[in-house]
Amino acid sequence: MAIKELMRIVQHNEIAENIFRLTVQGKLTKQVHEPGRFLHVKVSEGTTPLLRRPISIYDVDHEKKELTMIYRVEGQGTKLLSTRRVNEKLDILGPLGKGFPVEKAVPGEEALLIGGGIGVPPLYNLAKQLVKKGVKVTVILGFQTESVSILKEEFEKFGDVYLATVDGTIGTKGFVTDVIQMMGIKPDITYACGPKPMLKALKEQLPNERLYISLEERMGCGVGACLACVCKVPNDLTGYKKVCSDGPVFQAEEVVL
Amino acid sequence: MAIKELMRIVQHNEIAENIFRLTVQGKLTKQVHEPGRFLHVKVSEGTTPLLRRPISIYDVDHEKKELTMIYRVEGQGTKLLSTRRVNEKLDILGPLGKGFPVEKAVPGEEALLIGGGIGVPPLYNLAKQLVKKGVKVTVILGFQTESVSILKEEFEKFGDVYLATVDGTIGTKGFVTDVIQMMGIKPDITYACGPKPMLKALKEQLPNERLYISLEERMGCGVGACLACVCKVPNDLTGYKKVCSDGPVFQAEEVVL
Amino acid sequence: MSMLNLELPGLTLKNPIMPASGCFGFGKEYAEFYDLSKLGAIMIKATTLEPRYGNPTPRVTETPGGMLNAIGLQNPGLDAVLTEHLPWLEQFDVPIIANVAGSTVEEYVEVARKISAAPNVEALELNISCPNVRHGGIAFGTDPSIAAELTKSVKSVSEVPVYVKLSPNVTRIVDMAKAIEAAGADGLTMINTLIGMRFHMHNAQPILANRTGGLSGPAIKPVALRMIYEVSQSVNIPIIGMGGIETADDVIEFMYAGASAVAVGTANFIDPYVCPNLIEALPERLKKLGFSHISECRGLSWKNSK
Amino acid sequence: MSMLNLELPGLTLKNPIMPASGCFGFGKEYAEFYDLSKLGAIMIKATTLEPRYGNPTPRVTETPGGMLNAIGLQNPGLDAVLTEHLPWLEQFDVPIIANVAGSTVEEYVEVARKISAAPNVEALELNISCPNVRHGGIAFGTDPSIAAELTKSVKSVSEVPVYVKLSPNVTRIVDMAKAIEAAGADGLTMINTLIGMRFHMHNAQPILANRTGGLSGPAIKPVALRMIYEVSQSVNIPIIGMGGIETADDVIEFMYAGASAVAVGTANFIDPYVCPNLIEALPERLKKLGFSHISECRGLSWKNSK
Ligand SMILES: Cc1cc2nc3c(=O)[nH]c(=O)nc-3n(C[C@H](O)[C@H](O)[C@H](O)COP(=O)(O)OP(=O)(O)OC[C@H]3O[C@@H](n4cnc5c(N)ncnc54)[C@H](O)[C@@H]3O)c2cc1C
Ligand SMILES: Cc1cc2nc3c(=O)[nH]c(=O)nc-3n(C[C@H](O)[C@H](O)[C@H](O)COP(=O)(O)OP(=O)(O)OC[C@H]3O[C@@H](n4cnc5c(N)ncnc54)[C@H](O)[C@@H]3O)c2cc1C
Ligand SMILES: Cc1cc2nc3c(=O)[nH]c(=O)nc-3n(C[C@H](O)[C@H](O)[C@H](O)COP(=O)(O)O)c2cc1C
Ligand SMILES: Cc1cc2nc3c(=O)[nH]c(=O)nc-3n(C[C@H](O)[C@H](O)[C@H](O)COP(=O)(O)O)c2cc1C
Ligand code: FES
Ligand code: FES
Repeated sequence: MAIKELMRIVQHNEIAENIFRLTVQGKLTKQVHEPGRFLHVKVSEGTTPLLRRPISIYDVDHEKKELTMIYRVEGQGTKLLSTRRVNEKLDILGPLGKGFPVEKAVPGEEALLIGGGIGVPPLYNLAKQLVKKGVKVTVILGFQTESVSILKEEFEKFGDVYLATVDGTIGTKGFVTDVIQMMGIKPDITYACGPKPMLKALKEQLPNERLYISLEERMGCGVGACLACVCKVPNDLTGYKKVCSDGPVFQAEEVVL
Repeated sequence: MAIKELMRIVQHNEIAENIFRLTVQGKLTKQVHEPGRFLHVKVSEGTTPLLRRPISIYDVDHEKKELTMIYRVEGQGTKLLSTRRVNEKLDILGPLGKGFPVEKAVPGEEALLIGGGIGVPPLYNLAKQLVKKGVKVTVILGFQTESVSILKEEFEKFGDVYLATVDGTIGTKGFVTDVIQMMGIKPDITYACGPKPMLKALKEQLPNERLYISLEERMGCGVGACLACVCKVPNDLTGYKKVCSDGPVFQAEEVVL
Repeated sequence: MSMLNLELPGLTLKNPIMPASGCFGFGKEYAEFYDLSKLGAIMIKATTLEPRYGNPTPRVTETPGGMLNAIGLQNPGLDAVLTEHLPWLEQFDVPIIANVAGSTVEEYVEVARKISAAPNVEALELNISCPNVRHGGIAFGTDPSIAAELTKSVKSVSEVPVYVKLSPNVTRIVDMAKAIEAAGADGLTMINTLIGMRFHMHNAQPILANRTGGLSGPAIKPVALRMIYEVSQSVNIPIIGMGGIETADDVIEFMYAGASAVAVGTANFIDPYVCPNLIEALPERLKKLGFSHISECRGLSWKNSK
Repeated sequence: MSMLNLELPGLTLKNPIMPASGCFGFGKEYAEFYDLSKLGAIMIKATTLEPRYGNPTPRVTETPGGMLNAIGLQNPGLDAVLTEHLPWLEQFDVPIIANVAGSTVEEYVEVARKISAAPNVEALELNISCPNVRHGGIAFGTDPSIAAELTKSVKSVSEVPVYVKLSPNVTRIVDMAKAIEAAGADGLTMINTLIGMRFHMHNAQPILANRTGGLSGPAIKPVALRMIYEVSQSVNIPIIGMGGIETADDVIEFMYAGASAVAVGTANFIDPYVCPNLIEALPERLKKLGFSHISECRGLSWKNSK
C-alpha cells in the first residue's frame, strides 16, 4: 500500500555530471518489494513547483529501512531536489505503480536488461532480484556520452554488462539495439527502461510477448485519478492505460508507443 | 546607498515567545549609520510569498560587518524566515528609508524613547547613538504581556527604563501613555515606534514639533516606486508621503495618522 | 455536535469538503488512502454520453503556484459510469455530485436525465466550460443566454437539484450567474480553470499537446475569491467554491467570500490526504476564530460591511 | 552587433526590456540602482489630467505566486508630469512610453494630446482598464466598441504612436484586440492585472481597503502567454508582453508566444536590478538556444506549427 511519509535524507551526492544518488530512510521502505515502482517526491516546500516528481526506486535496504533513488537534474524540480541536504525531511508518496514482473522469469532462463540514460537505475534492484532467483542476467546500458554513463560497475556484480554511447566515448558507438544485434543476444525475457524512441526500437526488434517496458509520462496525481499520464492501447479508440497506476511497467503488447 | 546582497546568517535564535534575533554579515553593513532604517528581506527562495519583508535594523557592528534584526513571527513570511539557519545566505535589500534624526537632539537634552511591541527594536541603536552624543535617554516599553516583553536589560545600559503591559503581568498595567502621565515625564524630544493607536495617542499627548514617529505600512517595492505604502499629509487632498522612502520615521506634524 | 454539517439543495453534508470534479476520478484511487465516507460529498469526473479518450499527452504542465491541464473530458461514458462506477461508490455513505458534460444541449440532457436517476447521485454539476459544437466551439459557459438555455433544458429532466459550474474566463461573471439562477439552477459551483499556456524553451512549441490548458491551483485563488464575493451578493442560490484550496484557512476564506461549501481539486495531487486533513483541522481552527459552526463564516465579508 | 535591438512603431529599442507602468514610478527610485539608459524603454506611471491620491491603504497584499494591488491611479497629474518628471527623465538616453488614464474619453484625449508632445515621449500606452464614469464605472477595456472609440479619439490627437493596454478580464480578448487594431492602434500591450481578492482571517474583511485588487506576478504568466498567443495570430500590430516575467527564459517564452518586446512589473519589487540583469542574461541564453537575434523568437510557437 502506498503511504505518504516525511522521510529522512541519509545520503545525497552527485555521482556523475548532474546525476545524484539520494538515500532516504523511513517506514515506507517496508512497502517496497517489486522492482521498478516509483516514489512521488515533493521537491519544494512551497507552491512552486506545485506537483510531485516521479523518481524510480533504485534499490531498497529493508534492514536499514533505506530507499535509494538515482536522478538526473532536468529542470526546476530536480534542481531544487538536488539542494536538499542530509537529515532534512523529504515528503514522499509511494511506492506507486506496477513494477517489473520478476515472477515472469524462470530460474535458469536468460534475462536481458536494457537501460537508456536515466532509465538505467530502476533495473538495478530488478537485476538483484533476478540473480537471487537464479535467472541469468545480461545488461545493456545506453548513454549519450561517457560523462553521464553510470552504474556499470554496480551491474557487473550481476552479469555481463555492455555499454553503448551515441558518441562512442565509451562502449559501442551507437544504440543499445546495435549491441543486441552485434552480440547476437537472444534473451528468454527482456526488461527495458529508457526514452520512448529506444523502447519503440526494442518493440520492433524483440519478441513482444516477454518484453516488459517501463514508460514515462508527465504526471499529475501519480495514483491514477487525474488521467494526465495515459497511453493508448491497441485496437481501442477510447481505451487507455495509466502510466502511473497500470504501469509504469507494461508488457510491450499492452500499449501503443 | 541601498544595495542588494546575499548576506550570511551568523546568528539566529528565539529570544522570547515567537520573537527572533537574527544577525547577518556582509558589506551592506557599511551603508548603515542612521538608526531606524530598515532592511527589505526576501524570506522565500521561491515565489511564495512573493514580496520582501521590511524589518528594522536593531543594531549594527561595523567592525564585524554585522547587522542585527529582531522580529516577531506574524504570518507566512516571518515564519519562513524563522526557519533559515546559520550560514545560509539571506537576500537583503537595504538599508532603506529615513531613520530617526539623532541630530535633532542636543547634547544635555532629555530624550524620551517609546516603543510598543515589535516597535521596540529599532530604538536600540537610536538609544546607543543618543547616549554616545551626550543626550540623556529615558525609555518606555509597552507590551501585551510579560511573555513577549523584550529588551528591558539591553535598554537599561542607556538610561531609565519603564515597562507597561496591557495585562499588568510586568511593569505598569496599561499603556505607555499612562506611564508618561504617571511619571510626569516632560521630554525635550521624543522618538517613538509602535502600533498606530499608540502613535496616535502620543501625537495627542505630546508636543508634536519634536516628536518623531516611525510608521508601518504594507509595502510593495520598499524603495518609493509603487505607492503601496503612502500616508496622507495635512491639508492636502492629493498630497502624500511614502512610508518606505520618505519615512518610516516622520516628524509627527508631517503626516496624518 | 458537529460544527461542520450543512444542508444544500439535494445535499445533506457531514462537512463542507468535497473533492472537485476531475481531480478524484470516480473515487477508487483515493479509497486506497482513506474511507470516502468521511467526505462531505464527491464530485465525480465529467461524464459524457459516449466514452471519450480525451486529448493527446502531454496533458499537464506546471506554472508558478499552479498547473495547467488539458485532459479533455476523457471518461468511460454514461453507461460505464451507471453500471460500474456509481454502483461501486454505493458502499460509501457519501452523496455523489455528478459532473455532466457534452457537445450539444441534447447530449447534456440525455446524460443528465439518466445519471440523475442513479440512487447515490444527489445533485448534478453542469460543466458548461465545454466547447459547444453548434456554436463554433465557443464554450457554453461564455454566453449568459446559451448557458441559461442549457440550464433550463437540463433542469427540466433532472431528478435531482442542478448546480452549474461557472467558467472564470468571462467579462461579467455576475451576469452569467444571474442568467443561470433565473433559468432555474439550484446552486452554483465556481470556479472552473482559467485558460493558460506554457511553451518549451528548446522548440518554442506549446508544452501541452492541446496547446492551451486549464490553470488550477493556488495561483487562481484570488480570482476565485473575487468572483465568489461578487456572485454570492448577487444571487440567492448557494455556491460551492473552489480554486486553489489547500488549507483550513483557505476553506474559511472561501466561506467569508460567500461560498457555502468548497471543493478541493489540485491539492489532492499534492497530498492525497488533503480532504480528510481539512475536515479534521477545521473545527479547531473555527473555534480559535470564535465560531461555533462553519455556516457562521458564510458571506461574513459582505454581511459585516452592510 | 547587438542581438537585442528592435524597432517598434515610434520606438527604437536597444533591447526588448522595459519596466511596466506603475511598477517603476517615474524612474527616480530605480535610477539610484542603475543607469536607466540601459533600458529598452520606460513605461511611466499612469497619468491623469488632475493629481489623484488614489485608494486608501492597505493597497497591496499577497497571493500564492502573486500580489494584489489597488493603488488606484495615484499620480501627480499631467502638469507635474510634464514640468517635473518627464524633463528629469531627459538626462537618460531612453524612450518613454507614457501611460494615459482617465475617467472619460475627454480626459484621455486631453492627457494624450499634451503628453504626446513631450520631447522624450515616443509612444503612448492607453490604460483602458480604468472605470468609465459615463458607463456606470464599467472599465473601458471590457467592451470592444467603447475601447475602439477611445482608441480612435486618442489616436486623432496623439503626436506619437498609440499602444493600447488590454485587460485580461474579458471573455474574448481577440475581439477586443481586433476592434482596437481597426480603430487605428499602432500596437498592443498586454496583459494588465486580473481582478482578485483576499480576506483577513480574523475579521473576514477584504484585506485591501479597495476590496478588489489587480493580480500580478508569476501567477498570471500562463494567462498572459495564452492571450498573447491568441492575439498575436489575429492582429498585425506588435505586442509588448507582460505578466509575471522574472527570468530570461520568461522573456523568450513571451516572444515565442508572439510578443515583440516585454515589460517587467512586479519583479522590480523583488529585485530592483531585474531589468538590467535580464538585458545582460539574454544574449547568452539566446545563443545557447541557437538564435542570433531576439527577433527570431517572435511568434515561433505558431510560425513553426503552420
Ligand atoms: C515513472 C517514472 C519514473 C522516473 N524515474 C526517474 C528516475 O529514476 N530518475 C530520474 O532522473 N528521472 C526519473 N523520471 C523522470 C523524472 O520524473 C523527471 O526528470 C522529472 O520529473 C523532471 O522534473 P523537473 O522539474 O526537474 O523538470 P521540468 O522539465 O522542469 O519538469 C516540468 C514538468 O514536466 C514533468 N517531467 C519532465 N520530464 C519528465 C519525464 N521524463 N517524465 C515524466 N515527467 C516529466 C515534471 O514532472 C514536471 O511536471 C521518472 C519519470 C517517471 C514518469
Ligand atoms: C518599516 C517597517 C519596519 C518594520 N520592522 C519590524 C521589526 O523590526 N520587527 C518586526 O517583527 N516587524 C517589523 N515590521 C513588521 C513586519 O514587516 C511584518 O510583521 C511582516 O512583514 C509580516 O510578514 P508575514 O509574512 O509574517 O505576515 P503576513 O501577515 O502573512 O503578511 C502579509 C503581508 O502583509 C504585510 N504586513 C503584515 N504586517 C505588516 C506590518 N506590521 N507592517 C508592514 N507590512 C505588514 C507583509 O509584508 C506581507 O506583505 C516592520 C514593518 C515596517 C513597515
Ligand atoms: C486534472 C484536472 C481535471 C479536471 N477535470 C474537470 C472535469 O472533468 N470537470 C470539471 O467540471 N472540472 C474539472 N476540473 C476543474 C476542477 O474541478 C476545479 O474546478 C479547478 O481545478 C479549480 O480547483 P483547484 O484549484 O482546487 O484545482 C479539472 C481540474 C484538473 C486539475
Ligand atoms: C503596484 C502596481 C501598480 C500598477 N500600476 C499600473 C498603472 O498605473 N497603469 C497600468 O497600465 N498598469 C499598472 N500596473 C500593471 C502593470 O503595468 C502590469 O501590466 C502587470 O502588473 C502585469 O505585469 P507583472 O506581472 O510583471 O507585474 C500596475 C501593477 C502593479 C503591481
Ligand atoms: S498521474 Fe494522475 S492518472 Fe496518472
Ligand atoms: S513600498 Fe513601494 S512606494 Fe513604498
